[in-house]
Amino acid sequence: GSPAATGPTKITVFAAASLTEAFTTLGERFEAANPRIEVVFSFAGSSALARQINQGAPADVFASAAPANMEQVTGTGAVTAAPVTFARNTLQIAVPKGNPAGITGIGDFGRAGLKIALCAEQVPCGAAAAEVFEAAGVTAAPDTVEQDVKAVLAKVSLGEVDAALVYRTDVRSGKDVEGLDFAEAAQAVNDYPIAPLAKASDAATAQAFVDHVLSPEGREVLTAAGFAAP
Amino acid sequence: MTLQAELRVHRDGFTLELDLVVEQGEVVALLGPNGAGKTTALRALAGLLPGSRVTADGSSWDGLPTEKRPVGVVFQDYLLFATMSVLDNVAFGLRARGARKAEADAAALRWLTRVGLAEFAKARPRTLSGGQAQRVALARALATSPELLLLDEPLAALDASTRLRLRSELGRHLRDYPGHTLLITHDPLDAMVLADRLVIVENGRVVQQGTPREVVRQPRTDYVAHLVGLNFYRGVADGTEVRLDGGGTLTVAEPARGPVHVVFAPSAVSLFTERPAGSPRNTWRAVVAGVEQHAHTTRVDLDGSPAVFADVTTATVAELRLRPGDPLWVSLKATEIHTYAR
Amino acid sequence: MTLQAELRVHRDGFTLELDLVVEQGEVVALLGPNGAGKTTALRALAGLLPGSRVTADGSSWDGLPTEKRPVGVVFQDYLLFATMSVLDNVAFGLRARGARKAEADAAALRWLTRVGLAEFAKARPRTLSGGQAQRVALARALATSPELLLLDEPLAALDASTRLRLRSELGRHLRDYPGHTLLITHDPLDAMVLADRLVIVENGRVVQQGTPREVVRQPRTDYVAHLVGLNFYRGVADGTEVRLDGGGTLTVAEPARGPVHVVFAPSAVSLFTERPAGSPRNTWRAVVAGVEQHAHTTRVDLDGSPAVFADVTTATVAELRLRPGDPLWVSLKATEIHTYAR
Amino acid sequence: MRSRLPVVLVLPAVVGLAFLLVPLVGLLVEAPWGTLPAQLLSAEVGQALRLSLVCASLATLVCLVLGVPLAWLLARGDLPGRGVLRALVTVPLVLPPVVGGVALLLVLGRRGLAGQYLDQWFGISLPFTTTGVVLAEAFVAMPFLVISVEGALRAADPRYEEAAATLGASRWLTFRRVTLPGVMPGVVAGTVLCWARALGEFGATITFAGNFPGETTTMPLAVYLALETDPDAAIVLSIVLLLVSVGVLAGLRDRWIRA
Amino acid sequence: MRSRLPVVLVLPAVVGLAFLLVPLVGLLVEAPWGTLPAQLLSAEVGQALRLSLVCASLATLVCLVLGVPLAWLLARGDLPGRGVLRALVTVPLVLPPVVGGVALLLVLGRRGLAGQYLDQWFGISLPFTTTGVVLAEAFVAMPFLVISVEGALRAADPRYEEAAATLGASRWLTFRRVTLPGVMPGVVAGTVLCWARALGEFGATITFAGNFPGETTTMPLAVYLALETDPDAAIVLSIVLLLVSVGVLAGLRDRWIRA
Ligand SMILES: Nc1ncnc2c1ncn2[C@@H]1O[C@H](COP(=O)(O)OP(=O)(O)OP(=O)(O)O)[C@@H](O)[C@H]1O
Ligand SMILES: Nc1ncnc2c1ncn2[C@@H]1O[C@H](COP(=O)(O)OP(=O)(O)OP(=O)(O)O)[C@@H](O)[C@H]1O
Ligand SMILES: [Mg+2]
Ligand SMILES: [Mg+2]
Repeated sequence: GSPAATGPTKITVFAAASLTEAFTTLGERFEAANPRIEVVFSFAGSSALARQINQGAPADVFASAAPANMEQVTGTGAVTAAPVTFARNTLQIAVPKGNPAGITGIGDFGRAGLKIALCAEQVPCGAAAAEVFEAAGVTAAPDTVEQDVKAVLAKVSLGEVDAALVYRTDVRSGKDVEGLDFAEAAQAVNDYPIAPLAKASDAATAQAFVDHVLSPEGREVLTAAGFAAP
Repeated sequence: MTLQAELRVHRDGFTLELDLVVEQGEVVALLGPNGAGKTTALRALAGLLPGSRVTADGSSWDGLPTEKRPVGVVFQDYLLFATMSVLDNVAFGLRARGARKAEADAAALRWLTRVGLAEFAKARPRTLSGGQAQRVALARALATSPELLLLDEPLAALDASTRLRLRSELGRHLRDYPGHTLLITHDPLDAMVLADRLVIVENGRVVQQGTPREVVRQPRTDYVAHLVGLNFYRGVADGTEVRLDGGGTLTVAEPARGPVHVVFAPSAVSLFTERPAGSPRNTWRAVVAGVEQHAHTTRVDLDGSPAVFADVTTATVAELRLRPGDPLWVSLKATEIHTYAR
Repeated sequence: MTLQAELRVHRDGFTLELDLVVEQGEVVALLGPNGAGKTTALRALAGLLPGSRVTADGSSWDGLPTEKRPVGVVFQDYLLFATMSVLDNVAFGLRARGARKAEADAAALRWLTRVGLAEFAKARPRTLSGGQAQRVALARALATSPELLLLDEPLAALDASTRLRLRSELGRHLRDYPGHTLLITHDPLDAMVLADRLVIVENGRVVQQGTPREVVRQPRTDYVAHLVGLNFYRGVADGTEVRLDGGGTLTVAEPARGPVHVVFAPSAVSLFTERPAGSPRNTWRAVVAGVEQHAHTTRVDLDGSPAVFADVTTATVAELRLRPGDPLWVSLKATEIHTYAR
Repeated sequence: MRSRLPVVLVLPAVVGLAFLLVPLVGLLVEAPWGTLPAQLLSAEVGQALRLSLVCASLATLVCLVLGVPLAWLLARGDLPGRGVLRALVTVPLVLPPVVGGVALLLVLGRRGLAGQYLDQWFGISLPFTTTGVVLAEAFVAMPFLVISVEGALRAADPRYEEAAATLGASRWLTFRRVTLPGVMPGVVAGTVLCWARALGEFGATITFAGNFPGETTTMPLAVYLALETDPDAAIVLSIVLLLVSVGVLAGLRDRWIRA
Repeated sequence: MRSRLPVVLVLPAVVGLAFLLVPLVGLLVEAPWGTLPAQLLSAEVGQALRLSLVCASLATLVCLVLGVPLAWLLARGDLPGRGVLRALVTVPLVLPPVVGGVALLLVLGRRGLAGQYLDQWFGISLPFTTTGVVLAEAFVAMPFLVISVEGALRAADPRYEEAAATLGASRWLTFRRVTLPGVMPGVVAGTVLCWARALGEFGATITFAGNFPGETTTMPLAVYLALETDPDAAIVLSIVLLLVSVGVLAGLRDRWIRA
């Protein structure tokens, strides 16, 4: 049967794929603290999750990687409480291990002859990158504008590109990737909103999980995964 | 119960217009040159080609799809199912008509035994020789005891002695068989032995029909004359003289008048190196065009006016030392010549 | 140039062990019952089955794959290429051997004309009748003028008159043909007319070979006797008396001693309703087992000691009113019987 | 006793084989083999693998039951507009799988055209269940089966079906005993394509069935998640999937073919 | 003059057809048709569509040239370990396309096993180019062609090839003039599958070739990006892709089949 049908002690959390690691840990801790509650996650792209919720997916909590996707859900009145931002993510320059092209800052993204990967502007990290470039006054010359961060990151770790702009949390999980901070990153901060959903089978438990994420313990786990506090 | 068929098939370059009547229990042999439309007629009867009308005892088959028609077919190229064993091939028709497996298998095995292939029951059709495959096809068609048996050259691939045996076996079977049988064959002997009536088709149309004896005695086309092995001419008779259309004149015993067919057996022809004296009324010069050694006689093909085939004994050949190009005298008794109106 | 072959094929339940020699220009006919291994032998010669050895004029073909062997094959089921036109089928071998398209097409058209199918040049093989397809297969094999022609029942599907015409056409072609020809057939006439030598195979092994005349006169197995249409027995001779293995005794003209074969023609047998008086030395009682009407004679199958086939004229049949079960007297002149050592 | 294989055929064949296999070798070389045993023994991987195999096999079964008759209808039925129907059948091939998943949601989702009635009347909800995975995989994979089998049917000689009809066999019996056995190699090929495609299916599955471990998380979804956290693990997971599928196919196909 | 179609076959066939087509109807119903003309006329969509068609067709060509000989080798060549080879050929089917893209990068990328030499010696770099798109699509789509064609070859009667050999035809000539024409329906089926799969290919393309408008942005990539911000536009784009592919297939297949 569907997760919702198995009983009131089970809640289903729809969470952005980038939260996989942090939320898995959080879920375990929440279950440890509440032995009669079972947390079930469905990780996928935020836009896919928003669409599924709008199609009646049995979700109790939605944690999105971008406010826009949360708005798609709140827009249809599927949310009980107002969404709360529980984490933030900032961009970092990702370079292959050892930084073979000698990237030093955001200015290098305009350099001819370098292979550059960015996210497409349609996805949050691409939108953020655009803001950063505008703030820095750099005209970036990407060779590819990818549909998600992981695709960008794969190209960095394989050395296909010399530099890319991705989220800090992604750099941490990447293999053979180094991250370079840059000042303009602060200009484009990505908010992660969370909200319990109206159709939740057990509104109290859903709210309890949201509270757990927002608790100091939750913040600690998120920080460990590279997220900034809101 | 009479089966009546009006077979009509139109293809570019070929039209079949064939009306057939087959009485209950009758075996009709369909003969004709290659491409005459025999197989096409068979397919039309089986309902595999549209546009023909068949009625059996007053009830029409026209609306019936092939599988509802009570037919059994031996196809010219057998069409055995490669993915089934020989036994399953033969049992297939019975199973399709509702027999239980054990029954169908037992009946199929009986049929395989009748065609001498019981030991191949488990074999795949691909591993059979040509003649073995044809016998399986025959067993498969006969096993369902259909109302209309359609046999397309069912003995063509058989060796001489199996053919002899199977022909008489088939003859016995067909004699007691209540259904209708249409037999396509190129072998006059098969037709003669098995059929009650011969229907000869050329170019999609019937050119002659009748009992085997009638057809043998009075062929009406070159094809039929060849088939029954007679010298055959068209001519115009005036008393005992017949002027042949192709040149030459023959004297016959029975007077006739007007356009006639003329036939005589090759064995009635005698050959001489010198002009023979004596009784034969017909004597003319000819040149050897070819010599063929048959089992017990030799066939000599002669150019002349008229051209003629002669069957002579091997002794005669040795004596005359026949070679293509040799000039000879041909002689033929008037009483050996048979004429009949065109 | 002599072609020598040691054909060896082993399958479960069937073994072929056939040694063949075909002289340059010679036509060898391979005859035998269904499943004797004729097609298998042909496939082995063509290199389609492994394990056999073929040498032509001292040079071995063993390492040669099929396409390097100078062979031309008419397959028992034709195997025309369905996706090519008839002309392209015939031209294929020439093209494969390097001829230019225009040349190959012209030669192919010549061959199609020879087999009487020029008008079908553009047709697809699927739209041909059985006999037409077989003629295309023949044209396709002959067109490449191979060193070794392998013909697997090349005339089986032809109508009587096309067969006659094509047989003599083929005979003319083969007479002047410098290569070797192996002809598989079930028709004794084809073998007689076309072949210089007959090789008879039963069960994968040669049982008899010789010129057509030798084989016709001295068959050595039931199959061969059937093939040439003779009554055939085994017996032990003691002077002019031969005691037959199957029962009965015959008196012959030429004295012999020891185990012999005995043959005589069905036409040498006379039938009487009463015991005949007079010269024939052999007279015995028999019962009619079957009657078959042939074109110009009637064949009577008689049970007795010995059992015998008789060919009688239609007049005799009418007079004797033969029916299965009727008792008769059989008589046979001693001079008509031929014996030879086993 | 055929001649040596011709270079014109063998050369491109070998290049083709290399093109397909060398990247896999690349994966194998780069894979962190040390973590393989741990991955193989982990409960989640086992679960995902089992789920993948079960769902792909069920989806293949659905495709066989529905797709083989459909192929037959397209190849043999005398339908008007067959050409367009045939082209329409290929559509799920071209549809980006995620959009396919969206389409399934639009129809079978709880608020979908048909799904709302399934929910209201029977209380059946297909999305986000294992059944949903099977449906999503079947939707994406069925065209592969249909088109291969249809191709095989077209190449088959219809005269054997005619022969079966003269023996009194209905179309269904003919299909079952004559047609289908005759095109078995084509059906096997189609089934292999279908199963492999279902096994690798990701986009439609995650969209229509979500990503619930133990219930809808098949191997490709697990790979996707692993890519988020540990790219090496993703490669190892892919290799596990490959090995299992190669094993299954190498084992099964030869048995099928021989039978 | 065959009987009525049997229910046992027609019923599942119709269910199958509905299963494949109803979701598309769902898409069509939900699509914001008003925006279709604007989308159709937009330069980017035109560009992506053209690129998709060109790349998919080129990839199909590559697959035909390499894949048909490979299928022949697998079906007819007397190779040791054919069973395993055959199973290996199916592997790119099972591989999640993103991982397939990674595998291609590992081999043909700038630092890849082979790619580094291409780069150093010839200055050729495949990723982020249109050629890269073609390669990625060919890698993913080729197994479909190979397996369908192999299935067709196995079902074909080898005696016609023997007949060709007796006429002196080399294996190559036999293949070209006898074998291949005989399995044409199977090749057409395989080509359709291959082309459709290439046209819909997303994961391997974006991973190996990236996404740059006019150069590597094919329709599926455009659809994915649209899904992020404007799902309606994504549906419209998909429909455009569908219509074009249905048009091409309905037009081409009937011509091929007839020929
Ligand atoms: N499928 C077809 N399409 C077009 N023409 C065909 C088709 N089948 C047969 N024909 C033509 O129809 C004519 C009659 O063919 P049919 O097979 O009936 O001859 P047949 O009398 O059986 O000859 P045979 O004794 O050689 O078997 C031939 O000219 C043949 O070429
Ligand atoms: N592919 C095969 N596999 C196994 N056995 C076979 C195969 N082909 C033929 N045989 C068997 O080998 C024997 C000889 O077959 P072959 O085809 O050579 O006979 P044939 O002399 O040509 O007979 P026919 O006159 O009927 O054509 C038969 O018993 C047959 O069943
Ligand atoms: Mg015919
Ligand atoms: Mg044979």
